Amino acid sequence: MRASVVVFPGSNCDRDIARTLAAVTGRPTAMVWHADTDLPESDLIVLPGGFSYGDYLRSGAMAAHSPVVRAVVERAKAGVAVLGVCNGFQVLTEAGLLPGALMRNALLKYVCRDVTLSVERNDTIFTKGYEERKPIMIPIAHKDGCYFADEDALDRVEGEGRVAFRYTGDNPNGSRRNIAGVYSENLRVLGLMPHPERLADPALGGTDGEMLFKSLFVAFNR
Amino acid sequence: MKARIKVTLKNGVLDPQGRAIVNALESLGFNGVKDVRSGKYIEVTLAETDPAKARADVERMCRELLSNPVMENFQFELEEA
Amino acid sequence: MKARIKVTLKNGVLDPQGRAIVNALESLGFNGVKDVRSGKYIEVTLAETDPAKARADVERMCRELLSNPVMENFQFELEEA
Amino acid sequence: MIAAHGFKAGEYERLLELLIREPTLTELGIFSVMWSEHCSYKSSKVWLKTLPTTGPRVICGPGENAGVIDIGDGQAVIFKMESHNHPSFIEPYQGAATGVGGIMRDVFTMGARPIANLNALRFGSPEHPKTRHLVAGVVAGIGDYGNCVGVPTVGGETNFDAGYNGNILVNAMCVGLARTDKIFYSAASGAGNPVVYVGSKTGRDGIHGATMASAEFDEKSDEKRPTVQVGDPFTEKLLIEACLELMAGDTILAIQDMGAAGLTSSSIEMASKGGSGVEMWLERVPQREATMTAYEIMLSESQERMLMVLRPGSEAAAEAIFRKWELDFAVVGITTDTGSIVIKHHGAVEADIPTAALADEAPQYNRPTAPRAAPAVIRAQDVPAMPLREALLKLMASPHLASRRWIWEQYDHMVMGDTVVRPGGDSAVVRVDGSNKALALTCDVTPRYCYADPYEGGKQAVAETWRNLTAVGADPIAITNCLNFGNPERPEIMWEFAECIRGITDACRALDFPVVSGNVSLYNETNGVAIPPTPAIGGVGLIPDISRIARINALEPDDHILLIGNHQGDSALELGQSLYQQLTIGKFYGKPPRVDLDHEHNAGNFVRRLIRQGVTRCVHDLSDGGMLVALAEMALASNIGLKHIGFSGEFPPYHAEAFGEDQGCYLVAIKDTELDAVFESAQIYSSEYVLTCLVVAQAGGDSIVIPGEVPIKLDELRTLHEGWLPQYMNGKSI
Ligand SMILES: Nc1ncnc2c1ncn2[C@@H]1O[C@H](COP(=O)(O)OP(=O)(O)O)[C@@H](O)[C@H]1O
Ligand SMILES: [Mg+2]
Repeated sequence: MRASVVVFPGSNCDRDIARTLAAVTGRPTAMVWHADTDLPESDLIVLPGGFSYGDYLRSGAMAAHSPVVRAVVERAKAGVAVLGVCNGFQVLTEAGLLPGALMRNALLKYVCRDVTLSVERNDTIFTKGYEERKPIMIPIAHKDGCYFADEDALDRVEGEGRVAFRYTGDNPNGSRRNIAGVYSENLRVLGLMPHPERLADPALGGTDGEMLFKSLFVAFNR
Repeated sequence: MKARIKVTLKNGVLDPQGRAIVNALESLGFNGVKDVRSGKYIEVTLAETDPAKARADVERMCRELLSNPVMENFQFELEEA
Repeated sequence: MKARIKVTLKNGVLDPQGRAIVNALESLGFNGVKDVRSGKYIEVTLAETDPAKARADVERMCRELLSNPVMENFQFELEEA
Repeated sequence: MIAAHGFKAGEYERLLELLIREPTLTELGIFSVMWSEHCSYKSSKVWLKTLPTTGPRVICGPGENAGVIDIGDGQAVIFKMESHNHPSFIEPYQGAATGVGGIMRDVFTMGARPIANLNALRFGSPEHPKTRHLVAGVVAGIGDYGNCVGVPTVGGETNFDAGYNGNILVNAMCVGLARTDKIFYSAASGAGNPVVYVGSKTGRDGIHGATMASAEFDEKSDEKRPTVQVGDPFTEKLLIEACLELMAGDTILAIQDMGAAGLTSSSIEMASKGGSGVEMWLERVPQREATMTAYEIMLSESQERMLMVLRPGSEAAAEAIFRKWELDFAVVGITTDTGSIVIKHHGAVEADIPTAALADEAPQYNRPTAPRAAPAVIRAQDVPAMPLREALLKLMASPHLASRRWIWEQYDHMVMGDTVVRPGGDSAVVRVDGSNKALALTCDVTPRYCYADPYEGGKQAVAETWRNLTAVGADPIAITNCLNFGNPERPEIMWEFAECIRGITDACRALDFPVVSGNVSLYNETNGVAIPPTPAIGGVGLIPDISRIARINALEPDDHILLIGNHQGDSALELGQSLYQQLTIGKFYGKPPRVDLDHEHNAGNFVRRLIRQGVTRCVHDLSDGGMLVALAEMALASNIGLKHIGFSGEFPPYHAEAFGEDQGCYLVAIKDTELDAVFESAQIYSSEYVLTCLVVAQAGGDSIVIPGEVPIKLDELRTLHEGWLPQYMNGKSI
């Protein structure tokens, strides 16, 4: 699997996720600087967590208009897999690749802790390795993670099977319908607030996040 | 010219910040606060001197960057800087 | 009554958000953006119907809660709700 | 005008002698900040010199931007702690945020990538009308800054005490990792090298208060008034990446962050340390406002700026890096061999001062001290007994001991992907990226002990730090400090300071725990009321193998909990300065518990050995609240009850045994199968050293069972312990 991680000024989980990807794939991860518009050939493009361009105005809003994201949108339309984690999810919604928006947490505070998620379907390239319905534990770390879309849009996303993960314990941020992650129509673009790369190493207290990367690895090495 | 832009949450979008302000005002002893809605205020100073062109530009700025149509509305006034 | 409140940074106070917006607007192809200052916009709906009393209340709300006097200014308009 | 610049008696005369003429306004401003307590350490220096600062691992002790410690494999840890007390009281969010930004710059200036932040916070009493607002602002400010920069905030400590009602303390610590062959210093030797300014533009932020009164400015003009310093963590993040990218090459001769007194102190420190001079052209300094004066540019405290001296000819390559990161870059001066700092603005000489006059010739005081009477020992029988169950529930829900989760969950404590032990235990453990090694990090001090007996309190702060590092299995290797005190011109305060230093020194010597960096914050008082003496200690420990560590939350059913330490020493029956004393009598008084440094060392080494041998994975030390509180904390963290607790005293009340704050003690969880072996090795050990080792509890069930009392359900205890801070912050409790 050839994976590329986009680095915006202000990205700060780029190294973490590149490290996890490298551990799973056994090959180095390409790092793509935000000013570059020619992305390397990739099976997977990752928009990492952090505070792209300072996350001023709205989280992800500035990055969504960067040249590299325009290029990512093109690739996504051509069917390339795209994963947005946390700030990456915010960027993908702002760029219109995923529906909805991520608003300030209901309790107005940043929150960093483990949450339990349900894997809503385990037949996508991102989730094939997960057991159906078995809750997984993954950390969140964000201030703007309250998933919002109007009722019609929510019905549509749910109806099309595009909810990827839901919070199963306390809803940590007020997200509508407990949504923690959503897919694009073709199920090849995934955005989620939790950080799977943060629990992908037994030394850090868990490995539930690792399966997401392993699933992708298997999908692209058939 | 100068544009004074207000970005507000659409009706029906929950506004926890507004809610928190209501509570804080109450605990400060302000009774009779019926509702608070929170938003953003942005002043953009433009080199453009033609009002029509400035208006079109600001409209586009609001649409493309300064507001998110999923949850926000915007309105603005223009004036000579 | 309804108060429309603008809270803005005092002159000279660093406004990293405003600066970031300038950069983003430029990269979107808007030339001629000379300056952006970012602030807050808050709408408060009051039960009070007496304009003078409402004005005094809102003034105090701004001073005590809605603005930070160390670095922000505020201004507001009142209207019938 | 001179008074407005804060000179003490005789200082202005000294300035005139050194300069041999009247200073310009800019010069007056420069002298004023360089000779301020903050920059010159004029009241504290004589005492700081007595601290032990050397050791086999010390690469660089105090005097540089931060301390540097060798951790083997060609790697170094660089760390420091600093106060941002006054700004945080004025504007809690920005004050705390810029405190975090400032300490990180001290660390990456030296070539280290910051890998962890900690913060030591002291607020006024919860009842005080300002406290809630200050807590909310400070925590949000620390969180937003560190979270955005992407450095995990992994620990700290938080106290509430009426002694801080008028002066809160915000002490931030940063720990970075560097290669031992890539450490950068601030001494700018040699002439003819370009002086380069990078980072943010200069505005009127935080200019020395004196400007407010200076004649040149119209007080009514909002335009010109100095403003609160605003931090921009996004720029800091870019600055870190850009500096580290430049540091990978070898073009930097000297580098210094612009902290307090910005361009003034950075340029003068670089020149005076390097024995050179510097000439600067202020019109080249990137500016946010059009009309800034030389005075303002030199004294501005705008954030996220650095000054460096480059190898001549390397400017273009360096500039390219900073442009890539969208940061300002400007050659603003040159090093000279004049030994003076010459400031020109549009050609006019605004200042010309020998750097020695500003640095070496700065005033130094050996201020008088006056001791307070020594407090009396408080025996157990002097303190009324309260049922243990009731006391435990109340203590665990009190502002002193209630969970700080509400704080640390607002901090990203996992970013960078190496946080092995998260906040909530004795020390955080952060892996050295790409290795099996880790650092243990903590900060500690017990201000009420320091007030009661500054010598013992100073000792205790160091010992508790050492103990918290030991409790996770680390070798404690070095400390930093942040010494927060009142007005040193009062002999009583100066005595507190001197005694705390004496205590710190003795403890550091006994525990092989050198001081490698630090910071002093004086004049923390309002209307003649000083804060309790608060020498915060930040400690770093080294863990050779992350598979051999201990945690507070690893208790398993049926584990025996051993108390290892000196619980039956002379303090075992005392309750002076304990939280229990305050709970039952309503105040703290008397002599605090004493630290026996030999014993501390021996008990700690024994516990660490058990962890390294893999005999235990669950350890917690005794501190505030004593043994019963420590047991309850371990049970709650592990989510397992204590089916049995035993006391060694012959008859009740066991209140001193349960809640006495004996020093040098640990709770260690041991499996049944290992118990005999542990006792045996304790016996052998105690033939050489004093060591108590006794079983005090056994894990199991979902309740804490205290003999003769109704069992306490863990869930009930958790609700109380976790509940207080969030409820207080919601305005639902005091
Ligand atoms: N301001 C803070 N920031 C981050 N963590 C904190 C803060 N205050 C307390 N903590 C964490 O809460 C836990 C309990 O703190 P404390 O009671 O001081 O521990 P100890 O008694 O072991 O020194 C520790 O893990 C500490 O790191
Ligand atoms: Mg401890």
